[in-house]
Amino acid sequence: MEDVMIARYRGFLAIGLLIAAGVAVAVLLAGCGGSSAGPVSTTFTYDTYTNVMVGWDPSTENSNSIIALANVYDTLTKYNDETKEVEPLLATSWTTSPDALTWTFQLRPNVYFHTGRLMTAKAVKAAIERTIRLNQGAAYIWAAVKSIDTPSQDTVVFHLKYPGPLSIVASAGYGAYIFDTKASGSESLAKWFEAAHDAGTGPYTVQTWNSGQETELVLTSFPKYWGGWSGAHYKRIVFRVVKQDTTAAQLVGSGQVDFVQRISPALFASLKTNPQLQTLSVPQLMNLIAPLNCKSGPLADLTMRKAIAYAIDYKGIIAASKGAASPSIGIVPPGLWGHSDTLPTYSYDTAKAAQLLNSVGYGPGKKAMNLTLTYTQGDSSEQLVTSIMKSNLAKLNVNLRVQPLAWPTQWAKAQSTNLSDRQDIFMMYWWPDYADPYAWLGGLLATEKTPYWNLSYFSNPQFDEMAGRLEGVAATDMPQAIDLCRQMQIIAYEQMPVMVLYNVTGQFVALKSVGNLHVNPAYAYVVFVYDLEPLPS
Amino acid sequence: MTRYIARRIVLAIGVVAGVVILTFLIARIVPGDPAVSWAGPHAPPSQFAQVRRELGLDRPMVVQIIKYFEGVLTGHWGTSIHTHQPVLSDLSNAAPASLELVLAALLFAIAVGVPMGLISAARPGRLVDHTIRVGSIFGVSMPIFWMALIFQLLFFQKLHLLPVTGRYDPNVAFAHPLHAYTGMAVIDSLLSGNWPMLESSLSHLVLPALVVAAYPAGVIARMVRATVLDTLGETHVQMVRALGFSERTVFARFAMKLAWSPVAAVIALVFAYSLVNTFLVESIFNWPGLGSYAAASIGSLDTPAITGVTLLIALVYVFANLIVDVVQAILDPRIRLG
Amino acid sequence: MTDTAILAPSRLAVVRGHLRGNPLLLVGGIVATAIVLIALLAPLLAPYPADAVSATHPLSVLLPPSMSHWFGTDQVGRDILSRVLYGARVSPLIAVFVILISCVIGIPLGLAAGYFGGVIDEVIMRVTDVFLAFPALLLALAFAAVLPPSLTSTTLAIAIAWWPWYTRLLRGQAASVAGRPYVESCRTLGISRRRIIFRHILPNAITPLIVEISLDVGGVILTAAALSFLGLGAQDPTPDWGLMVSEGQSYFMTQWWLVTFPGLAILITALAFNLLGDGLRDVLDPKRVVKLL
Amino acid sequence: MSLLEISDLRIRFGARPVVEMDRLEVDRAQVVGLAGESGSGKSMTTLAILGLAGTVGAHVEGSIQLDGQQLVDLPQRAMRDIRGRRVAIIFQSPAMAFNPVFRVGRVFLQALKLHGTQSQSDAEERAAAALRSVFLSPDLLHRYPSQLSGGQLQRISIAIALALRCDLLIADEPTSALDVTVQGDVLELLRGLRDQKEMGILFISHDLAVVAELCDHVAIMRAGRVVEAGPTDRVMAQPQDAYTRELLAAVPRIVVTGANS
Repeated sequence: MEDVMIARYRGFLAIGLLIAAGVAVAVLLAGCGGSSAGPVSTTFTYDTYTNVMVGWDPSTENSNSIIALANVYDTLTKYNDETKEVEPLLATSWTTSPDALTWTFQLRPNVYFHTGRLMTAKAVKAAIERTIRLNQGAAYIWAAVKSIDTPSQDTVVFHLKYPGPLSIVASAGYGAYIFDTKASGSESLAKWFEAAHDAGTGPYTVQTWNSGQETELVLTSFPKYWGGWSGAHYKRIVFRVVKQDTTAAQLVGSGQVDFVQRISPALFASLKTNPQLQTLSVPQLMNLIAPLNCKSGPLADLTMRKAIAYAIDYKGIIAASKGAASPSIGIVPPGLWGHSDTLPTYSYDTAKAAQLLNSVGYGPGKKAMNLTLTYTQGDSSEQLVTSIMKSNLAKLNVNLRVQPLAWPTQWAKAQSTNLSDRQDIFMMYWWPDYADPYAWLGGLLATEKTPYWNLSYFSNPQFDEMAGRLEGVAATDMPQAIDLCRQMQIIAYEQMPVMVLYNVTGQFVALKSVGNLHVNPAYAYVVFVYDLEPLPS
Repeated sequence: MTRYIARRIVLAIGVVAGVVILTFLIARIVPGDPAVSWAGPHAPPSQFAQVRRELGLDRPMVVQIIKYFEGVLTGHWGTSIHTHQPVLSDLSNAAPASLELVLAALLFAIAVGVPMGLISAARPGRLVDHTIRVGSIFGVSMPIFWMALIFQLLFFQKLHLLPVTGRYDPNVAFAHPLHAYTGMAVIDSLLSGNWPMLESSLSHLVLPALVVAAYPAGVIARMVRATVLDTLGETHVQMVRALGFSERTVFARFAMKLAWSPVAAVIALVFAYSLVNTFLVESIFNWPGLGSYAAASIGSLDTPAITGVTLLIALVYVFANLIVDVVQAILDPRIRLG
Repeated sequence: MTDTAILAPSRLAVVRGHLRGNPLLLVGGIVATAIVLIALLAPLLAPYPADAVSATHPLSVLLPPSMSHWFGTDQVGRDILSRVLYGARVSPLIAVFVILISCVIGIPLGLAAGYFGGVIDEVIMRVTDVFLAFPALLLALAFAAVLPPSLTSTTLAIAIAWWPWYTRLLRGQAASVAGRPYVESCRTLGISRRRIIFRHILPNAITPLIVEISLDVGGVILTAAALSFLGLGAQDPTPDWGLMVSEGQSYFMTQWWLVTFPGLAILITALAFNLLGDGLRDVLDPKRVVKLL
Repeated sequence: MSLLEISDLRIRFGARPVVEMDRLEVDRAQVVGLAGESGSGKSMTTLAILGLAGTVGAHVEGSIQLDGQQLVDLPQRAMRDIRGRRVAIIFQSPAMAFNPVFRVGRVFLQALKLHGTQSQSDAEERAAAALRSVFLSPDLLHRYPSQLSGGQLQRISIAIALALRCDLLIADEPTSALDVTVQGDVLELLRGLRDQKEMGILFISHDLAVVAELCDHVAIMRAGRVVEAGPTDRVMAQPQDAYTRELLAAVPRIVVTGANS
């Protein structure tokens, strides 16, 4: 009977097999095709893991978008992470009054905006004033500015309400871009920017933008760039969005992208041996912190906070992070003024942690304690740290309830007006808007009536007073400012409002053919492509 | 038949209304204040009250539902938090890529599932039948996100055979720009005779399509087997056999018309299921479709985007069901004349 | 044609006949039983039981498979074999709870719709239609996405997508039985509704219900794994297979063992229960068509 | 020589035997009843006669002779000429016996053409004539099965057998799905086929009352075996086998009169 059945279906089988064969041939044909590689490349392909452009407005943009915008816009000054000094960019020099209340910047002559207009003092003033007026994103960096004068075409004078390090502020990665405020003519400038236009003075200008596509953004050289185009430079920048870092590793391994922004430590280690690639480990001005709830719950008790601080296996976390993390001393990361290697610090000491816990009736053999920790859902590094923390604390009869939450939820929970809704331990990354320790000592720890970034809810009048003085002192007397930083960090050590788990090390992979590769930690993940030199591969 | 179809359409409209309400409710389950999500992570608290007013969150639930309906009907599906674009335009940008992937997967699935089902039905209970049945159950038991990873490991890392990221090589796209007629790279490159792009897009399509095909191939093989066995056992098929028609005639002329109907129906429904399965696969292959969009939305708790994708696929599913019902009504005289 | 009678059949022979004609049922049953046994005996079988709970070993992370760690270690140094074995307690348990919740919601609604008919039937079934208008995975995903990720959320989210199947099944059974003359006569004889439902309607529905449940286990396990993979389900350190694949994802190119073994566990479990369900369907309810998961 | 001679017929599914029939004969112009409860192997026997047992996965051994021609193991090609031309069948459920998506005329006319009718118009004429002789309007050919009653469909089945001029008609429970009044009409038609067309009819039924009314000879089947056979009035009046007696007892009242008129 089989013969009958087969005969019955022969026609249909034939059709099915034909389709199958056709598909198979297509697969083979397609599989055989390789990709082509060129000689000296003039295109720099930057691989990122998330959408490049969130917003286009240089006044308000405050996200990962600066990896593109920093190549399109210039700031007045630029922070050099090697010398830890601020260097000229659009401003060639600057002076400050002894009281640090008046700052005078000399502008670079013959600088043109991508719109064709000349950059003048009035244009600079207009740009910064717009940023201040819109008061979004990182606009608060200009909070000290009272007024701006333009005594001549290439001189800008800032008058401040209180002393501040304006030359550093002017180098900020966010909110400090100089742009042509007349770019849109009679149209609304905000709308004009939104349509993927740019009005910067930087080396590159927008060519195409395809939101949501893998090849999201293409920048091309601006011919009238003030730096000129003699010498070897990349003429085009392509931003490619690749969500999986394993895929990114494959792309850079096969030479299809020049630079990978983020990659897992394991992949980074595996690519180190590839002769076609260079790997770069750059300590970032960023650390992974865990603000402890000083206001409510068990951790309102200082003894508990200290016990927790002793309970964590920092070295283990760093070992498991496989090179993406380095130990931290103090709360200010290395690479910034105010950081010190001689500050007191907590280390993994189970006995001490147990003893502290026992002294308040918890810990091994006593009452069990429950703590809640929130971290940002989807962040595998944070997840890894929480796994180890949970395991460390379990040994001390402390049950850590780990809640991964999407950022808006995590943040809203921390700001909840109902104190019992708040977490005991928060986890997030922290980095400055400009190269300055104030972000940690002021932004993170100064008293806030309603919590915004102070998610340990820490409040200490002495500390607040010091934080209020810090910026002024920094602008006038650096050694004294460094000492102030030290004192504040000792208070933070004693009061333990924030656990610093580690300092983040950026692990970047690039093709060997990318010359002069440097990633400036003051500008998170920005590659200043103009400064690179394309080499033959 | 008109009455039957009309009833189907009325029911479908009712279901759609229910679907809209359900997605509205899903959006409201989010713990915490929706205004916080809408305003974005960097918004100062002062903005929340304003956002709440703008979104009508301060009004009664019924008003909100009506507003939501109005938005859905007029094409205002909200603004995505993670892309800052209107959700509907995000969806229409992403849909062609997913459509291309799912259609290719269904093609694979039909090419494999139909012959397998027929062979299986030809020798019920024999070794070949058991083998194919295990194979088809394998297909529906496959965690496809895992299969995607394993395929990448095998075909790219170990065999260096096929590309694993994106829809085509951007370098090829620079050299041979593609005109977007349909937004589906393979079809567009065919239409415009852009052979380098055709090669590039086909080779990028193969692996993700194979992975997405696993489930529908299994379902189709099982369905074909079941339907063919069912149909061939029917009395009316025995009747025509008893009248002396050859097996080929019996099958092609008399049984086919009945057997294809359920198979076609299952293919239409599996289409919507495969769209959902892309959620698990697209982001692994960096395929810029609805699945990647959904996965990114889920990661950032982008409620308008999550509800948008959910609504879109539910609508596709309801629509596919309706089409199947109507087509069957037209083809089947029992309904047509009843 | 319905006359496929047997000469002097014995009950045992029937069972043996089914198994011989259906080796897949046998294989599925054996593997499924083995998985249940593994779940029960995990503490005895796992070489490092603590690794499935809260232990971490930061100094022995990402070790390849060896004699001391057959499946290697993960990103925080835990023994993957131990976690995979303990994983047999997670996904199947989710499946049990999902099906339990679905039955608790779905069966009474289905019985009510089928038995009473009319407006009650119409309302219940239209609501059911709305839920069935989503592919199950989509609805579960949407709910899980907006709930805080946890095992409870996963279970609830999947159950929300699953109960309508049971309502629909029971409604069909109840409606067909409720229309039969003997039930009509029961009613006229004044026998209580409860008795009619429990004595006449439910027993008839048991067989299709068993088939439905056995077919669903595999589907629920896959759905739960998918949610965990997207980070919406169980959380570390729960030894959930989907979560393990998800966590191992960024290592799989260099440390393949992190995703391979938990993924295989999902595949084998889903396969075993689907084979079992398919086989039971063949034996108990051969007219049933293929169901989409 | 009888029209149909079955001897030592063995049908099995795999190793499981379902029919073991030692002897059964049907002559021209004779109605032979094959009775027994459902599941006793009657329908498998009919499929075996048509050479269709394989379609449900059964295996056939032994001898089935039609006019002396051995049908068991006859190649399918030759068997196809037997089916429809020599042997026709009427199924139990008329609603199931016609493909719901085709008009009934389609099967009818195509069958006629398959078995030698040259032109469409010839076929239509023959079909119309056959329909008229079962007291149906030829217009019914253009209807779908769902538009016809069970009795009408059963008569169409008979009309097909008639138009094809078959020698042997297998009627597999042709009346059990019909109303009592319609039953009578169909039985009358079958009698007509026997008496006027001299067809041999194998009448399968579980209903002894109907068998007694129509059949000349009867064979009682149980669990795949023929337990008793003989002229209908003899079997009805003096059943030899215990099972036959049991069956007869289950029939409310048997009107033996006119069984062999």
